[in-house]
Amino acid sequence: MALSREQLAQRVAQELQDGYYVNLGIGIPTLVANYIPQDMEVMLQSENGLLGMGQFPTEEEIDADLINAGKQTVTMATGASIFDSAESFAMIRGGHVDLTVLGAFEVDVQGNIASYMIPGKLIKGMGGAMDLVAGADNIIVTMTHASKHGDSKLLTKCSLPLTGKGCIKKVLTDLAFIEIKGNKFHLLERAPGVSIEEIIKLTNGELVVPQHVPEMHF
Amino acid sequence: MALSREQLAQRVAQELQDGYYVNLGIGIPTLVANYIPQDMEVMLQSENGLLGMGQFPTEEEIDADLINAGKQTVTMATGASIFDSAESFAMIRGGHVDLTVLGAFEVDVQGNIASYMIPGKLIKGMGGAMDLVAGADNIIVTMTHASKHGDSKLLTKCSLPLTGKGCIKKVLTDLAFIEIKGNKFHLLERAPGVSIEEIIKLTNGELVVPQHVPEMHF
Amino acid sequence: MAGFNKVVASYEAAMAGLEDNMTVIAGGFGLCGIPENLIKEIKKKGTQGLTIVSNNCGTTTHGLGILLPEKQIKKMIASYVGENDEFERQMMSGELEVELTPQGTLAEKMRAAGAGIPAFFTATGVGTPIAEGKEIRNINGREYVLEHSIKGDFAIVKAWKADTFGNLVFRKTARNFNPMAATAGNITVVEVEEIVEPGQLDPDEIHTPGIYVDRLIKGSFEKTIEQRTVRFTF
Amino acid sequence: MAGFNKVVASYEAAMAGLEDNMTVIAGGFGLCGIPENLIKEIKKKGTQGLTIVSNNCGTTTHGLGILLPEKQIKKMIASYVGENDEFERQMMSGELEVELTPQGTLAEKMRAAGAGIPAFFTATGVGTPIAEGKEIRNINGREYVLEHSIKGDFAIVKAWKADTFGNLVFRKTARNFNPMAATAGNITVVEVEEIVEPGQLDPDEIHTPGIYVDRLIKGSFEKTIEQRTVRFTF
Repeated sequence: MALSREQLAQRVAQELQDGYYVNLGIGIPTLVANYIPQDMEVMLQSENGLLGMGQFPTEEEIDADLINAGKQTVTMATGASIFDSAESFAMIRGGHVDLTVLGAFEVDVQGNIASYMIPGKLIKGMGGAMDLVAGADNIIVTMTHASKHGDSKLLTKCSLPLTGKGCIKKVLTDLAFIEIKGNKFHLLERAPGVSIEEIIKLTNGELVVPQHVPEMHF
Repeated sequence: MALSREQLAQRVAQELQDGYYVNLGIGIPTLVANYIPQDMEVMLQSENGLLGMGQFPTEEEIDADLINAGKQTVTMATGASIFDSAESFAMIRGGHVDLTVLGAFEVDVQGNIASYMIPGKLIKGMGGAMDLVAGADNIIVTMTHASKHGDSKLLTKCSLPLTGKGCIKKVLTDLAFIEIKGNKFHLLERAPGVSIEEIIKLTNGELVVPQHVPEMHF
Repeated sequence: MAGFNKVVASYEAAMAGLEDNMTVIAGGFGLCGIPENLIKEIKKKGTQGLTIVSNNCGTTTHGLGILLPEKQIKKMIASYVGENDEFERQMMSGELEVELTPQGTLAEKMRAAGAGIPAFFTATGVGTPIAEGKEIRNINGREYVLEHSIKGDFAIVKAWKADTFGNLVFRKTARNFNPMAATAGNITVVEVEEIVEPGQLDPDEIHTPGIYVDRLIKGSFEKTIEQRTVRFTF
Repeated sequence: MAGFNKVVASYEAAMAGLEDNMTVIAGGFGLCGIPENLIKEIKKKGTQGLTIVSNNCGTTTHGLGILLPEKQIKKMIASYVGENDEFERQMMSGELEVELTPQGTLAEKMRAAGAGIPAFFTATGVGTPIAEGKEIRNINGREYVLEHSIKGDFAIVKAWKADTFGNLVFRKTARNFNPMAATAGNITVVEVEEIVEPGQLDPDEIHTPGIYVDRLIKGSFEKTIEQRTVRFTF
């Protein structure tokens, strides 16, 4: 069974470590915040200028001056700090964030990522994504393995305009957890009940499959 | 009579305008603060991170955490702000300071200034002076017209390592107020009782002397 | 004696001198911390052919988006298009020129303009369309792209509190691009929720020193929320 | 679970890992806002061959100057030499390598290192010995010199208050180079006058977010004044 959005978030959360400063992109990455292990402290960086993002506010707590990078109303966690956008991206570009999780349209075997526009169809804009992928050593891309039409999003070469070049090392899809190295995809784990054949079929770039591919645990 | 240090400061103060943000270098320039006209508001920028430098403290007010760029204990004026060194020089380099006053060893007809070292003899370091002369449009250099040995400090070409290239337009010495343009010194004013002949004699670069050279007023 | 009093009497006075084809740098992220009344004043003035530099272009009904219907914006320099259909439509149809710029690079370009740094190298955007036509340089084994600063004829800024000298304090994430924008305008105009007397702000807590501020006005603000998300309490 | 608690138990622990020939970036201006106890710890450790990056080198008896007699400093990157005779002597005699750097360029080099900007253009120093051997470029009709960032193996910082997460607040002009230094160290060590619990500092008033800070220690400080100037009151 393909992972649900919630399961994607849960699996990413297993990559967290105590004391990590983490930037979570819009969409599925945001959900990771719900699965931070109880015995762990993690601080969330929101690139609009907040380190220590808290949970959503109650109706009474809502404050138009306090939003996250997804423009959602949020709160501040204990020990939070506020700063301007230049400082926020100094933090990101300077490599101070321990883990970045973000979505994508496509990823390829060279670690390239495309996520901000589909020419002629859709222009989202890169927001902070180009800075995040250029600034972080430790990035996890989360996305569906293939499009609704069954086209793989894991490619030999990205077809869309790039967000970053050679910067992605880990991809979590609804079917598999994959590492990128040596210009190849390497299958690390598969979603529970998903066959290796299905993953191979939906991966459009060289995929190295080890003898044993464990199922993800939740 | 050559101007005293106090008179130099007084004459510079006549160049101030209401609402000016001003950076005063160490030495004579610092004294300018004592002659700000009563009907005028001027804010002093100290490049170690203070805008709105106040007067010296009383014994009770002395605070080791509050000094100026000359490392002297100071106070803050009403409406002062504190910032870090990067912000301070962003302000300076970005051209936000209205007037900069600083000392020099030599100035030449091209507007070059030398002020931070005498090879083999003295190394003061440039401190913030290179940033100040590169960042300000409006600079007044104050210095004695000639050395104790009678050697002119106003030259055809600076002999010492430069602090800045082509950036000085106004020089106030103990003998004269001089403008630099078109690769020439232009005599604007002379110190009370100082003859034009004496100024010419002690100026070692082309000096344009208009028919009437007014005496400075205090 | 005006001294350092930056307070102006009206929004007309605040935006006086804004002319067609000028460049305006605006603070704000989404609709958070936007100089909403200064934007309304630009709409009212009907200034045309503007180049606007701002992280996003508001929504179709709020913020900079209100300048779209009358085509007051010729060119938009922004990092994000999403959630504004009219912006996306004008961009796709070519009616509006858009220079997409990574968010961090945009913030740094504004800061650089204010700080007298004409250009800087960054890894952001290397190998992407953003770097096309720009200088790429290998420094210590990594590729970087050269980006230039962006200065505005005007900068429009929203702060929380100010003293009359223009010393500014921002509140929570409404700070965002505002401090950089404040440094990058030839004329910097700031609207705030409260103006106090000089000396009432702690010098250590001032986010933007008044030296960057030319005009100051007290406004009242809608503060529209784009994504009202709440948690359920039991 | 250590989480974000950055507090270490001793100055030995604070400077653990400092080795010969490393680069150390230090906050402070004159003797104001210097990490005086961290410097004393370096003296005590006897670490040799250091490259120190700091606006000045203290005095002969205080601050970084105390590392001079035992020749612990191999190279000094600073803007100012004045008021430290031993520093000037070692520099003139060639015993100590000194890279004089304009104060604003020095601050910007530290900031750039922390901000992932490997190099930037500045007008400061064009046409002077500082620019020799460096790239000069004409941008929009003016000449600029390309300057590179400076990163430290360690950064040593003095702040006023911190919470245990390493969020820092500085006091008055003791701020100076400290916030930039804090961002530029592979290991950033901060000493403060007071440590409070997370949540006790206003998030809007934090000068340096804890993400930059690796180790934190509470010290007591001499705060030597170099130029005690007072006004006479009648």
